[in-house]
Amino acid sequence: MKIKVIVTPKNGVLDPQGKAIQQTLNSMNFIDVSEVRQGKYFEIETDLKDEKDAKKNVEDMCKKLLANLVIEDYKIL
Amino acid sequence: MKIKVIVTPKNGVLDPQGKAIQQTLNSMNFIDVSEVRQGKYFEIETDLKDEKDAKKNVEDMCKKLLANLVIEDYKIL
Amino acid sequence: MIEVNEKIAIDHGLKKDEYKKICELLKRNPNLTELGIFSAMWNEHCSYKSSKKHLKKLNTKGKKVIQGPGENAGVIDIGDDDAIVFKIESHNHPSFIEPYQGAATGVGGILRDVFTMGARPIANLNSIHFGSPSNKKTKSLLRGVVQGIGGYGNCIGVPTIAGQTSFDESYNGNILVNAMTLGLVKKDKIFYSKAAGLNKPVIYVGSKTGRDGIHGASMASAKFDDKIEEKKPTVQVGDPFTEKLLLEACLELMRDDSIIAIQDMGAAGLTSSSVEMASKGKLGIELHLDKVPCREENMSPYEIMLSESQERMLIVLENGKEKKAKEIFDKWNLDFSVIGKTTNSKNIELYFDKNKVANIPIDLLSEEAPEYDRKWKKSKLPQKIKFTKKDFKNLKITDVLKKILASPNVCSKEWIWEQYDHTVMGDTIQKPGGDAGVVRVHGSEKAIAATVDSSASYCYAHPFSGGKQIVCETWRNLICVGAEPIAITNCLNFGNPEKPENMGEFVECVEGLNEASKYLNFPVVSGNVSFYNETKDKGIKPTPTIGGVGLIKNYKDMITMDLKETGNIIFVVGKTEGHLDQSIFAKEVLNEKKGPPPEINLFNEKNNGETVLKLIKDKLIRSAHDVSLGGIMTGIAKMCIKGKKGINFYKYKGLIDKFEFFFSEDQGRYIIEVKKENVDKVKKILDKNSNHYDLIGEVIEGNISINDEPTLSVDKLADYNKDWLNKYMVN
Amino acid sequence: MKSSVIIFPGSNCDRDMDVALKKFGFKNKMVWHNDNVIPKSDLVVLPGGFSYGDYLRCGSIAAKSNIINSVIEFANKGGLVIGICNGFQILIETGLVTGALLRNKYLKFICKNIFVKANKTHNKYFNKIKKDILELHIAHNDGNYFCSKDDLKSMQDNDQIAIRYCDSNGEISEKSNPNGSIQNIAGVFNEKKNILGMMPHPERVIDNCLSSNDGSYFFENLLSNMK
Ligand SMILES: Nc1ncnc2c1ncn2[C@@H]1O[C@H](COP(=O)(O)OP(=O)(O)O)[C@@H](O)[C@H]1O
Ligand SMILES: [Mg+2]
Repeated sequence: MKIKVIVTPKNGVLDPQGKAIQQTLNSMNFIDVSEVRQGKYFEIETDLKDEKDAKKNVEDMCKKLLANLVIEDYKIL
Repeated sequence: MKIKVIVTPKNGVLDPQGKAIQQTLNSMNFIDVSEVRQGKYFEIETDLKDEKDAKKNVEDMCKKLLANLVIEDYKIL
Repeated sequence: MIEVNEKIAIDHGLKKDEYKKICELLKRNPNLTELGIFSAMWNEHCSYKSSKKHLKKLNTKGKKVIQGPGENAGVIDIGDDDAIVFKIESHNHPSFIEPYQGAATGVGGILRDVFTMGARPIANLNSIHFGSPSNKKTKSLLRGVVQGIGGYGNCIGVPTIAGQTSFDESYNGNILVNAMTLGLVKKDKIFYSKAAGLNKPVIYVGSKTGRDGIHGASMASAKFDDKIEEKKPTVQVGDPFTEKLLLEACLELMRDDSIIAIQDMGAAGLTSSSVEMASKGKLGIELHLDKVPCREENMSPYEIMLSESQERMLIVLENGKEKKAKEIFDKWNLDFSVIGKTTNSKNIELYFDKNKVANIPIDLLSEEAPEYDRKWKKSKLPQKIKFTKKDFKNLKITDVLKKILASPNVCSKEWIWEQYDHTVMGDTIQKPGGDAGVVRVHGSEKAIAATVDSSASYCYAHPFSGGKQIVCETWRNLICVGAEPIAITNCLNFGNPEKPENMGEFVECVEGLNEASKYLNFPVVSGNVSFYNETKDKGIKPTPTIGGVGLIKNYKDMITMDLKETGNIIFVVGKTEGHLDQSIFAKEVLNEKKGPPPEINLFNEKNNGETVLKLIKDKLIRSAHDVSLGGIMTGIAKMCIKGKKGINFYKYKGLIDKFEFFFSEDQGRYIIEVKKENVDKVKKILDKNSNHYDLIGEVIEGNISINDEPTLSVDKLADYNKDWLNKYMVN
Repeated sequence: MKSSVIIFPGSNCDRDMDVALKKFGFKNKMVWHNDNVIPKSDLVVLPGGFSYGDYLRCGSIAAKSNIINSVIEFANKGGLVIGICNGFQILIETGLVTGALLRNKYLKFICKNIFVKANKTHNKYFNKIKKDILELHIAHNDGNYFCSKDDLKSMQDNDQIAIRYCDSNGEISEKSNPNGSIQNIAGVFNEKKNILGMMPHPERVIDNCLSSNDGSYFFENLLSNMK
């Protein structure tokens, strides 16, 4: 089973990559772009068969490794 | 309006990060994880009012900047 | 499996005749896997079929040469049982398609070539060439390439100590990315790729095999056309982290004598590595492809043999050493698999699921590979341009200098090399920005200097002179830091060898570089040829890149180019004749692109270089810089900028016009800074050795002052010099 | 004085640190990340490099390695722990020091000499160094220090800001900030100030023939405090 996760910088945490992308997009004439935030996306293939189990397990991975909760939030899709 | 995009390594393209994360998860006793692929996630805030326009615009951004189509695919959520 | 026919062979990049020859040699039609193997091995990139004839003539011998061309890299002796392993390699085509990964895997590949031989890499260099700055693609290609080179080298922890960057519209559709690595090894611990002994286990180590880069080697030798998009998915992705593990694991295994032969899997992956090891050992080899660790499902023998996945090595091991070797690779978390053995069949025999899937006599792949004597056209020396006073009438030296310092090919490349870790390993004593990078030989008094140079416009104007010139410039750059030049490596980037003009450029450049190499006793120990650098039938300017290596016996004797102290006297050693044709002044300021390149007088070149080196060793020189692009004025300005000092030029007394004096690019010249009290001593030595010299000025604070022109502040010049690239990359 | 340098897969300044520590008189041992115990030491160093290729987040995977538990234990007992560059990132990921290290402001790897002003109060790392402004060297992609306002305030109140980027005259300003770090922060202490995390590499500037010699003051001072 494949579980998908998104990790994003917390509100208020500086996001230099997002900011640079926004500026570049603006300079490329995408002038309507007012903000970009960049995060990470993971696809985790697990051998577990039960979706609830699998998601719980992935939540655990997020807390322990995939996200740094000081600066990031995660969301399991 | 906020448009969300996911950019992932193309199938078959080596994903060294995903590989390292998978190995680490395994060594942390998440033994049921058989593969991890890592991608990028973007939230793009645009001033456009029409969703269709906005998505079309973001698609253009993906092609021109956000994704490297040689090795990555993108998906607008 | 698909039945092989002529059309399929042609799709694999083989010529009709070549396919016919394969069938005749095999006495049957090859199957698809076999065809793939032939196409990879007979490809220009692996077989050197167009260049071999000419490369044979190269001067490759010398007292300090331990290993010349023919191995993974060249090796030179630097005394005390130490040796330096080095080589340069191109990754041009992949970098144009995907600049970050192309450049990164280029660095990864050359690093492997060096540590395969048992050497720990101690320095990286790069020579990168882009299209015109106004070309749409240039900026993003430059950014991607620089980040790729940095991304790989920084991560693996090898300092990038020098390089070269140029812009020319002939690279618009074909950028050049040449990467060079130097490694340090003990003389008796060098490893080679020649297999020996029967029934020795053949081991696969490193990353798993995927479908990356299948046909990369043929791509590297195919000209770009509109179909380029289709070829894109073959780009490989580099994993510098795994390479770092592979480096440490290999060096650990090399501490004892388990390894008989070792070869990295570079272009044409498992095919060329296995064939080369067997061929050198005059042995056969048997591989079981189902034992190859694969990353993707259902990979066919064809794909496994042709994959160019990175960070992999093939090793022939002593019997009985498998267990210990495996422990090392396990420790570093790398794949390890015994995939075959050496045999006495003299064939490469491949098995997959117990079926024999290929069987080719090794000779057919190596010795019998085609070798061509391509038609080539001799070039003519262009007519010299007659510049007159009128041409310079409205020019001011100060304006010209500003323009040249801020021109793309002369401006400071700090924006680039600040993104390269140039200090990791703690031994960098001269960072990028000088004439050559210098690293100490760890734990000793010795230091190694290295530089890369090329000069496409000189080579384009007259390949033979250009070829000579570039070897001499490399030589000078080493001397300027106080190093004794030892040997060179070369990366020959050219257009289509099937075109007589391009082939002629190649032949004559090689002749030129060979002549200089012989005269200066500066042998070629390794190298690489990159042909087919052309897009839509337009080739690049001929661009042989020379990487030079020199030795400084005591690192404390190294010097730099920044001016040191007020009151010192500036000499130019070597004669200024006023040759402006092909100079940056002629091109950028007078918009004159014709004419011959400056001549090389090898006698003067050697004599001037040797005397300057002696003066440095005698501690009579405070700073030195060779006169190159932009002539004396540009050279001095760079020395001023780096030293935050100025110069007061003496009233100019020569016969030639001052623009010719200041901006001509006559060869074999050095600018040196000498303490007043040593001026007579230096003059005496120069006189005794019959070196021509001029005293041209004196070091002062903060300004460049020329008699009849307004003075220029060095701080301002520094900004002009630095700003162009910064601004170009930001906007 | 005994020191230990931990080697993670992908560390690449481990040897440089070993050389520096020995040069200034430490008896240094190299410790493999998979080991469970640190040999008896007065100082533990997490060196620079790209542990696990900087994949996921810099330092995040190394922070899960076997040896880290003993590093934490050692630190909690008051042992001196230094994390340089990637080592600093690892300290952050283990939570031994506060904050985060984000991608450099201009998204470029930066390798150059910089100047820092050190906090000399109540710590063994910089206290007796005579020079006010040190010329050190940075080489990193992700050194843009960030923390919450509250954390910043409490660190300031407790003198936990170890070094800040400045210019050659000691001026701390936006212009002398190479990577966008909040308050020009280049290094921080934990509360007890036995742990130091910093981006600059003192081990690369320990000889006049290198780009600076100011790293020598750092090691000499540290050693003098340990005797
Ligand atoms: N791509 C690069 N990588 C590293 N260093 C570079 C690069 N390009 C230029 N440099 C450095 O910039 C300086 C100027 O280069 P160049 O103009 O070619 O010097 P020179 O004329 O003395 O040969 C050299 O010190 C060189 O090492
Ligand atoms: Mg030079």
